[in-house]
Amino acid sequence: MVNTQVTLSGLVLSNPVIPASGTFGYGYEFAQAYDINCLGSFSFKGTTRQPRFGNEPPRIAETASGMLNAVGLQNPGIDRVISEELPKLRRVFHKPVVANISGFSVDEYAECCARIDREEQVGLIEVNISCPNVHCGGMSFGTSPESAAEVTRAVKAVTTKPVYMKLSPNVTDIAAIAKACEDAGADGISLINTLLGMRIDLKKRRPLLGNTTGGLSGPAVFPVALRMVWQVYEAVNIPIIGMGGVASAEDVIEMMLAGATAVEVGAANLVDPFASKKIVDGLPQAMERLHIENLSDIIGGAHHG
Amino acid sequence: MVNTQVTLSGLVLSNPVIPASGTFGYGYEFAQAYDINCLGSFSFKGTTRQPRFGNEPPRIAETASGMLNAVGLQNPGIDRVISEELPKLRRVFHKPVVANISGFSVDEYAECCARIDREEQVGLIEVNISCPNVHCGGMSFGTSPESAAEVTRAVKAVTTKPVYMKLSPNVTDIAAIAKACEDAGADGISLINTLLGMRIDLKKRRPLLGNTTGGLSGPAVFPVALRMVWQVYEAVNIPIIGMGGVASAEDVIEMMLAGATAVEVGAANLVDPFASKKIVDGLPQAMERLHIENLSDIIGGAHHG
Amino acid sequence: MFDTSFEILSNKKIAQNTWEIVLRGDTRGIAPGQFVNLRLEGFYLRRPLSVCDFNDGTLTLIYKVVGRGTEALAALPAGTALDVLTGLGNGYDTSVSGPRPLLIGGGAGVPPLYALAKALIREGKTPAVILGFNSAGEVFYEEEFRALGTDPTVTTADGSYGVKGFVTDAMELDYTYFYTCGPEPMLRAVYAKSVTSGQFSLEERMGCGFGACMGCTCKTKTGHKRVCKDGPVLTKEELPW
Amino acid sequence: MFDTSFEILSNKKIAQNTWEIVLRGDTRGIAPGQFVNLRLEGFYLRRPLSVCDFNDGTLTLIYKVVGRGTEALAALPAGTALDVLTGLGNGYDTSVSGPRPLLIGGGAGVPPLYALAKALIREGKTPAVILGFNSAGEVFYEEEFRALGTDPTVTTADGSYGVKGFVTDAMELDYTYFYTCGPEPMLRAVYAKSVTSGQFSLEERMGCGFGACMGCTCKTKTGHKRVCKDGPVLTKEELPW
Repeated sequence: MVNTQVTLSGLVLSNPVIPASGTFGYGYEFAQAYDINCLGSFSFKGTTRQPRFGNEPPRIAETASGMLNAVGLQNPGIDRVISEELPKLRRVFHKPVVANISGFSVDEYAECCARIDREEQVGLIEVNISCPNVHCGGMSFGTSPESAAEVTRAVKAVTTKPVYMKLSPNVTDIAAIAKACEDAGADGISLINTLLGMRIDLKKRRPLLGNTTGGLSGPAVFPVALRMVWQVYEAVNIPIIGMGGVASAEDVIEMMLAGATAVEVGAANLVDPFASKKIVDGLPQAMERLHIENLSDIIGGAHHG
Repeated sequence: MVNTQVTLSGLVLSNPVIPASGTFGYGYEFAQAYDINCLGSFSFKGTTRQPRFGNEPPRIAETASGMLNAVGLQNPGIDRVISEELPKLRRVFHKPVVANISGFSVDEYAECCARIDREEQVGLIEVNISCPNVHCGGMSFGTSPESAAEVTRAVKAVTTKPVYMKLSPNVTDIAAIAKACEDAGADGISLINTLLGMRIDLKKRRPLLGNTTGGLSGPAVFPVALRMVWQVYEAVNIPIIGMGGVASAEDVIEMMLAGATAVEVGAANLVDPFASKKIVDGLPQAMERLHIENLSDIIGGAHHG
Repeated sequence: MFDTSFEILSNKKIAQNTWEIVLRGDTRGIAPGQFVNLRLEGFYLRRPLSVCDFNDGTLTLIYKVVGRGTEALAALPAGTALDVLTGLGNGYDTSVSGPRPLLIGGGAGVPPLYALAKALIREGKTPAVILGFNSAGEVFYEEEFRALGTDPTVTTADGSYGVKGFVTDAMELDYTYFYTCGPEPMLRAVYAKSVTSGQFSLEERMGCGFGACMGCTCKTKTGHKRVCKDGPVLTKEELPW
Repeated sequence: MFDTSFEILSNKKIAQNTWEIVLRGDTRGIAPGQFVNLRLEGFYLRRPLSVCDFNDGTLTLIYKVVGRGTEALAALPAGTALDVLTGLGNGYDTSVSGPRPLLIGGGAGVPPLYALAKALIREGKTPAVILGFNSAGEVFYEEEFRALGTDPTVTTADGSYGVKGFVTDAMELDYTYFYTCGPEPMLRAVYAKSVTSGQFSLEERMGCGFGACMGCTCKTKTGHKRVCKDGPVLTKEELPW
């Protein structure tokens, strides 16, 4: 019997598989397809203080082994998430959930995190300082160590639950930003958000996405994500949630060998609604094939070989 | 009859297709497969002052819709390139060639560029300040506007031919670096070099590449490359050679609509030795389908629609 | 939502750039106006196609060849297995149609009206049908609609077949309700000219096709709607046109 | 180098994790010790496989199923078309073999020695053959070598078949030259024990397979060599072991 359990800052997960924010809504669509309690946890749709429509269409474009999205943080706002979404979620998901919070100012991050911190269902707060699809805010907080640290400090001052800062890969030195978050009190690091990309409509000779650029995800970005998890693992001593193109149990293991304690699954959920379940189901077999008894033993294993 | 001609800083190319440095050697292997004079030009293997073996194996890994390489600038050194490779090349390629030069110090860049500048076969110098696979130098020059400008100034001071700075995509603000190169006198910008990535060997639980990390190329990176060409086009007024995952005539057109005057084809040459020729051959048909008469008319066309 | 494997029974060109594919598999939970989402080898995103016809064991879809994905689909021979998500989206509500509903389809928007026409006829209603195309070479399914017992009016923009003009030029009919599917300019023209309530089937680039990614959200009078999950069929009253 | 389309005639398991694939197509310019480079749908890089056997219209390759790529290859049915680059690499030089060359293959290194044995026999030479495997279940092509008129010695590391031990344990033979292919530790052991000159077929992860990318360079006594283009066969004198 293999053991898939991992622990994120005291939060025990039965397995490291966490559907990524923005690819799993608030869970209901997937709960209709399968019992989502098989998951380690899941990270709900990025939530802001105000309700947001997001960007103009088209918001989706296809790429080789991946996709671009420019949804732009569409969400019902923190009030309705707390009053409507969380109670609905409670009926289909009985484990602590990862609350993904976005903002456009340090104050907004702090206010939303403080409010979501009080919700019993929330096990961990993932602070998105890396959304590439919103203007003024979002990614800009994640592109300098100073602003990343500022958001971290503000959120940590008003919360009690583990705070994981979700970083952008669109930077020169991801390790420096992760280190700044750690020094500012972050409990963990979550990475990578999407790589900024674009496509052009050849017939219209205009950008394909309504927002011009969008975030690249899918297997195309997996090697970049893996490299950044590797670099951050070398730079910090707090746990890492690794993500970016993960599509199989083997990918989860590769991410963990690079340094991830848990692993988010993103775009894969969109092309196969059963993807996260299949990955959870496939883990024991993959572990046996690779002679892994305790999954938590391999975290960062490729650094010391 | 469509017209595929483009001009790079006065250098007229019969078409915009240029095999990228490091994927075309010094041309002979391909000249055995087809007449490489059908190409607009080609960019030869990155050349340094000293001969280099490069990195320990393995140097290659596969990824979804792409590959990692960590060759590490293996090359025979500038002396032998001038005394042996260029004379051999002259027999199979009768157009001006793009000389790709790398270095580990500002002096080395200047010295090698000055020497290659004097070679009649060279039509354009592509200064690689973005190789991700060498330590001390290489990419580090391409990750700050100041050092990129410093190399540019040093090279421009000792050369007469057009100088294109080849930039790294592993940065927070590619436009700022391109602008710094332009301000320092660069005649053009070449981008993107590879994205830094890695893979782990699950059985050995160690990085798959001898160099730990490597450069990601192939269709996986195309949307990132396209976005950066777009951003640089908005920031500078000098021509751009766009590259990154280009695999078809349509991809060439998409790159040009984003702002590229010419387009390099990289990894595609490695999986299909005839790829660049097929792209050249496919351009007229793709242009007709998209109602393009003069290819040079569409450069940056998606910016003003 | 079901994830099912279908087998291609036939896959043939039926008009200019237009192909009909017939699949064998589990068709439970498929309704008129819904769509299915096909996975194609070598392409990351699935391809959503509206349901044209279905019975106990077969499913018929019609698609335009417009890019590499649909080119690849058109090249698949009979016998190929396809991974298909079925039961996606809200289909047409036939209960509100009244006795003489009008069905208005344009180009690639024609197929879902075929399954709808069958359902309405089964309910004892008498649908009138208008099918709009650009030109004669693109016309398809006129005979199939006729075989159902309807008398379709075909329009072509260039007048090379049927009534010259747009579908709205043929809308001078007495109807109790309408259902329409086609390109957005056509839908807006139908909206403007319609005298009854009706239902519109919308199209948008989709990520997942089952409501998770918010990739296809549109604004309506009753809030933000996901075309894939809350739609693709929306009522005239919801549209902010 | 030729870019050719081959058709799969057969593709079957012949030992533990070991498959033999027979292809029909243009085999011009293929020589013993060379390799071909296969394109597989869904995988970016080609898969290099050494030439096991060939005649005017067919090409036989043997491969170990070790990952997703070779799993996908093993799943391809007869009739599938494959894009193959042929004529890659420098093969074995048979002119220097003398009358009694020794052929030493280990595991996935056995196949190229088969085409070599045929060529040597055609030249009137009498090759001796040692084939090394881990265990009985992995043994393949013993009968095929026997059918050529050779008398292969088979070794298994666990002694479950033939001589217990490594290929070097069976090298106590009188030979004029040697040719070897197999995992590097085996090649180094052969190098150390050999008493004549010989040729080694090397393996390295390749990018292109035709000398362009410098992905598979190795150091030799005569400079840097590309395994794919200057090799895969190198002489004992070149190796810096």
